[in-house]
Amino acid sequence: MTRIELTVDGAKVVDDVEPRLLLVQYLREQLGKTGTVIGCDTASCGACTVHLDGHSVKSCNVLAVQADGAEVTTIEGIATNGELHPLQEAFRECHALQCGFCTPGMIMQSADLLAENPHPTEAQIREGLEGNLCRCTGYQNIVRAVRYAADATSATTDGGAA
Amino acid sequence: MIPAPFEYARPTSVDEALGLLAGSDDAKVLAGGQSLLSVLRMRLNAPELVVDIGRIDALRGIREVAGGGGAIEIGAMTPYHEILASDEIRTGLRLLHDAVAEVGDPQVRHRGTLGGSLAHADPAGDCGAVALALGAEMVIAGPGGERVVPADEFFQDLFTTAVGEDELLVAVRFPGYPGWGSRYEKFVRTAQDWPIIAVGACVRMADGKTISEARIGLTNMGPTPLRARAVEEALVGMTPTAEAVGAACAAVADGTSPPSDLNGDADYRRHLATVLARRAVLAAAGAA
Amino acid sequence: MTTTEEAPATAEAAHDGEIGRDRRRKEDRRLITGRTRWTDNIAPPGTLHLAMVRSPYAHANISGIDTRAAAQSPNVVAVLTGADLADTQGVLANAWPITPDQVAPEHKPIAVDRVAFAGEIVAVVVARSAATAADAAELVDVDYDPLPAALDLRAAADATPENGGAIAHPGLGTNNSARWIFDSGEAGTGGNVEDAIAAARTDGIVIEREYRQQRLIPAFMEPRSVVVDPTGEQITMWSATQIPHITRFLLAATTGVPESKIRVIAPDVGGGFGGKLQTTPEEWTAFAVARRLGKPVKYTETRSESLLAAHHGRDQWQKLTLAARADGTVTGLKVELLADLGAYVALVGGGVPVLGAFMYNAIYKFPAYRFDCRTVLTNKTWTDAYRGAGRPEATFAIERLMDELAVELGRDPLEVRRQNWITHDEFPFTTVAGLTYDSGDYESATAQAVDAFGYEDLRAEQARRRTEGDPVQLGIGISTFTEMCGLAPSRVLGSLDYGAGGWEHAEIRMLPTGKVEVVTGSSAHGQGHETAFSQIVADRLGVPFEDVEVLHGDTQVAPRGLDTYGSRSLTVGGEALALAADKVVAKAKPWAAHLLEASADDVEFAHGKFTVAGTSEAKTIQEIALAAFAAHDYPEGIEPSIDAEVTFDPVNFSFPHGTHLCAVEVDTETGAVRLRKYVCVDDVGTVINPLIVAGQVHGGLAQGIAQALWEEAVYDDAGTLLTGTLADYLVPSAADLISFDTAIRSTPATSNSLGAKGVGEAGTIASTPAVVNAVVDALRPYGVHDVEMPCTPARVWRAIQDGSAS
Amino acid sequence: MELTHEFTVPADVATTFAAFSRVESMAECFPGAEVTSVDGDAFTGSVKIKLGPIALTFNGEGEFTEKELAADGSSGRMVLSAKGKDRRGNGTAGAEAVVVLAPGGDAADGPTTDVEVTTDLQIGGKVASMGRGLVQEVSDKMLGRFTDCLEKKLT
Repeated sequence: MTRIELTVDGAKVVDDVEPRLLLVQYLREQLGKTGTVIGCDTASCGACTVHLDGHSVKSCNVLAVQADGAEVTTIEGIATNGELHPLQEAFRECHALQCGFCTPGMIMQSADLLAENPHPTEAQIREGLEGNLCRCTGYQNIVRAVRYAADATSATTDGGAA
Repeated sequence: MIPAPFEYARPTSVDEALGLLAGSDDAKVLAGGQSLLSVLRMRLNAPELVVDIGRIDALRGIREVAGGGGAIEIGAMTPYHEILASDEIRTGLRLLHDAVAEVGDPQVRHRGTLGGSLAHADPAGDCGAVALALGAEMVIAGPGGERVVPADEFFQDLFTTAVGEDELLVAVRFPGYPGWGSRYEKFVRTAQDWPIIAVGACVRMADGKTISEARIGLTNMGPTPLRARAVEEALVGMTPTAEAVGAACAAVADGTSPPSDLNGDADYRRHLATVLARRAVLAAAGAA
Repeated sequence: MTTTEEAPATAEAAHDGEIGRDRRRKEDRRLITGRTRWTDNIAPPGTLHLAMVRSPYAHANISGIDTRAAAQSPNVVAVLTGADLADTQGVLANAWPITPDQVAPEHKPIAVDRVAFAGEIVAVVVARSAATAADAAELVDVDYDPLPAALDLRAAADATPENGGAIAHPGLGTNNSARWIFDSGEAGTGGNVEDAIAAARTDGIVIEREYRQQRLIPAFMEPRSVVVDPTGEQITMWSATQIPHITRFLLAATTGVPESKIRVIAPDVGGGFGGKLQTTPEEWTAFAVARRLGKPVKYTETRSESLLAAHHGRDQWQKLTLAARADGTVTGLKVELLADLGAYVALVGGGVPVLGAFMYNAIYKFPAYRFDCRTVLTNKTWTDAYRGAGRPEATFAIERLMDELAVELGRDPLEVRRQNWITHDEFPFTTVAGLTYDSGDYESATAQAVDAFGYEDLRAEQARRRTEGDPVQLGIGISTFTEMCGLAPSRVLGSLDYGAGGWEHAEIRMLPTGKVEVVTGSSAHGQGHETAFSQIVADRLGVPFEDVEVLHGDTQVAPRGLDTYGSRSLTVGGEALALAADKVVAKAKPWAAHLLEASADDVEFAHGKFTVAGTSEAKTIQEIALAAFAAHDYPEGIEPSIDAEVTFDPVNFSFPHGTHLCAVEVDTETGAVRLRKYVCVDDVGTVINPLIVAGQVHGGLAQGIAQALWEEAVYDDAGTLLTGTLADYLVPSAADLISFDTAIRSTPATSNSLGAKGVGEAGTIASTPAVVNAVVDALRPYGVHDVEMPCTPARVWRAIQDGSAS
Repeated sequence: MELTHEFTVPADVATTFAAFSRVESMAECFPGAEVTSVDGDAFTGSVKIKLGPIALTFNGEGEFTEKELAADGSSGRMVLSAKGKDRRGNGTAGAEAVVVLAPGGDAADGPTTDVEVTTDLQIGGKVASMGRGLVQEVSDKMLGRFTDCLEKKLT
């Protein structure tokens, strides 16, 4: 067992974990953060995407011990003060999900994408989501949702609301 | 699926890491983990000890080599996304930048590292051919201190490099290529898939008209990354027309032994190499 | 910024009607915030975890299983083999024996003496955590004596013990499971196809082709998971399934536990596409282990296990003969089909080709047709429904053939289709396969698609590229389609020996607060039932959309149902709900008349209100619900409730159709295929929620295009699945696809009062042939007339080399 | 999969045959192989395959099912069958190696023998299900090292 201390969705947590435990398993099984899901075993599908120190990672491809000291944000931690994250809002508005299993990872990766490039083109959105698989939507409305969120965010920023 | 149990150590210095490696006969070095963890999860390996070198600060960073004539040293544990964000690399080592941009997907590029990828030595990895083409030097630390191995001697076989079991790749040095043009041509079936093959080309033009020097690396055309030296030589002095470059590149697959798999057989790969090499060289020459 | 709650609609807004409205989905609130209930999130206290030991061999006798080391490892509770569970593990049923003499091996959830495919379960480890179960599973030592494996479909079909071919189940003596024939001459629905072919050979055109429908893997995003809790009076199973009701029935039927003692819950289910239309060895094993140990157990498969052992789809060889007159009028089609069942006859696996049998004539009115199919057992993963099930294969065949006919005639492929299709004034039209298409308008849909596509401009660009010898060639692919949706008429299913009916059940409970609880037997896994069904009920009852709560996916909450597959939810389940709503209104009417002191004949219902003609007197349906709850004052002779239940069984299938146009760019130097443009116009009848319909089309297109270009389950010559991870089984990402131009038209179906036709499979069915037609079209100048699916760059390049050489 | 390796050793067929037809000599040439017991032409043992990220240990058994040397030393043939399984249950391996010896051209310092080793290898289970057909590459690599070693035995 190895002692780890990290911040998950804003809360400090301390645990003893087996070194082999994957970050996603730690989130789900020990912290009950079941919003983050496991879709594959080869880091292909991106369903488990979370933010680790501000960058998107596939949490099935990171050991919990590697996240020691880090700040982790999951789909359960991106809404603020009861208000949805603009991407959560956009995914619903644009019908960017059907079964919803890929959605947490898709939203977390989209958030990373917009953080690096607030005004992406369609091609940039598609490339930015190349590591996330969805079997339901054909991606069309996901791409639309990311643009919608980008537009909504820039409208807010341009309006000086922030 | 969870990996089989292992002991875990997280050294904070290269010496500490080397000590751990020396003390175990079944240790595996964990760099960014983007290839290793899948293998451990599938239980195709179950080492006794995993040495996580992710917290050795000395292994991270991009710096100019003092007195190196524009040479750049990249710490082995520098993640891809930091390489991509570096202006120095984008302007000075464009080929590396472009190849790194093609690795995996954004999440993988946040965790994956240059050194981890080179030490893993997957023939389909994007960085090997580029390191070879750019004449990189690998800095390897071991019980006897550091040694420097040129890329030509680094890749020894499938998944096998000059890094011994008790050694660590600590940095990669790239000579500067001011004024060269480059292009990394990667051919995939789906965006995040491994390349069927890829060709990295780097070209220097004399007076903007003829090729004065060329360096070409091949990805997944054999058990190791390869350099297409005969084509490089044939290109020298050539005016880069499609016909001339195409004729020179027709021999690019000579002497290679590409794999056959579900994505295509060896003959198809040999053919693809000629097409991609032509395109890469023409683009590199145009951009020079 | 708004919250997740939909702003309550005003009464007026509700009156605008809910049908055809772009409602945001109710389901999304939980799915976008991670407050979901996937089966793998569920763990009753004390849950034990299962790991499956699976065969690495495609075919082998089991000569011994040593479980001692595994049983002794820490935190392991039990290690059980098929023999250990012999009397309690039950069997997996085939619910659709397509012929009375169908040959089918018995399918035990855990193999006992012999394994018949790589991935078959041979033992189960029960431990206190999933990790320790996985550790111990590695210690189970199984001795196998490998047997010859039947792997190649065509070879397996011809194998006999006498000719030394490998037999998938040696005890059966043959790999041929069933032969099923439809002949229009014999059925009286058309002429004799051999006559048509003979006539065409002397004075017309005969096109003969063989097409392979490669093996696909549904690859739903949520790996399958099952939790069984045997504590308490009932045994509760949570499972990532499309079919909780059918599962409960079959568990009871095969294990002897009374149905009333079994509760099956499908919580949030992460996609299915037919892949979760199965009763699985894993479910049966978990059920047996939980009963044996008296403890809750859980099994969640890894992705590699899912790709290996969850049922696969397609895998057919089609031998086709099309006869036409010299003027291009099609006179007959003969289909000889081999369908690979894999190692066992899955739940409805044997029937998949039969579902296609009625669709080979598609939208065309040719007069003679014969379909002759053999289903074949092999030592590979069993196959069953995958999005479209039978109908994509049929559509692919006829739409590829129509292109080939056009080439033979030297005419535009659109023209040849126009010449042969059923025109809108010919509906209802009884086809050569014996189905009666109730409605449709192929001309208008096609005209709209052609217009949106810019067909002429793209043809001009294609001609230019050809003339210039551009290394990147343009190809244009066309596919029309129709399908039979809404499985469905129970009598028809019975005539096909299907093991269940096709009805669906619905219940509406009018709560005293004025809210409405809706219960449906159709259990969703991503389709948006909660939203679409709320719209239907809100529309019929005139209540706010937000006030409708849809309950489903739990046999205790929704005891009657036949689940979700075959684009049946809306046309059957939705219609049941609409009729239940009508019944609520009918039951409420005497209450309204009574409370309004009017004659029932003078009471009218609209927009949620009962009014008396010519007065301002009114009672809302919510007021009547409260009155019925109180039951203080109501007419004699009726029950104090306006709740209603309906079991609906349609009289016919529904027949959505559409025209799809695809342009691809093919790099002739590398073989790379790039999607350039995709336009489709689908007629799905009445649209309840356009947003959901568009989403279904997009997703269907992606899956159909993926069959054309990327996906294939590949086995090596020993029966090992080589595409065993998502790094090798290539599911496309956003970066591989383009934005599609989709449009919807509506000629209402006549088989249900909603006019709905179904949309779940449309995109998948039409897109595969559209893309392959486009690829082949691009390469015609190189002498290419076919490229096997998936059209990988290597195959495309090889086709160019071979074509140019010939 | 069938993998073929050819080489020439500087010894006559009979000498080569004698050198190759012992279990021990075969085993010590196979990378990572360890023979735990020998009973005539049959043996049990393990093979540890370690290549880059992958490390698997196969336990198994094998035997020479054929050993024929022409009386005049003009040809030799032996068939070695082996099967094993990964100790973690992740893979199975079955191999039949046919070694054919034929006189080669005489070199300056004496006779040579041309050796052809054709191995029919079946790898099953999880190992074979992942990774771009890398199993074939890895197998070819291991057998290459094996035949290189055999070649050197007589050099």
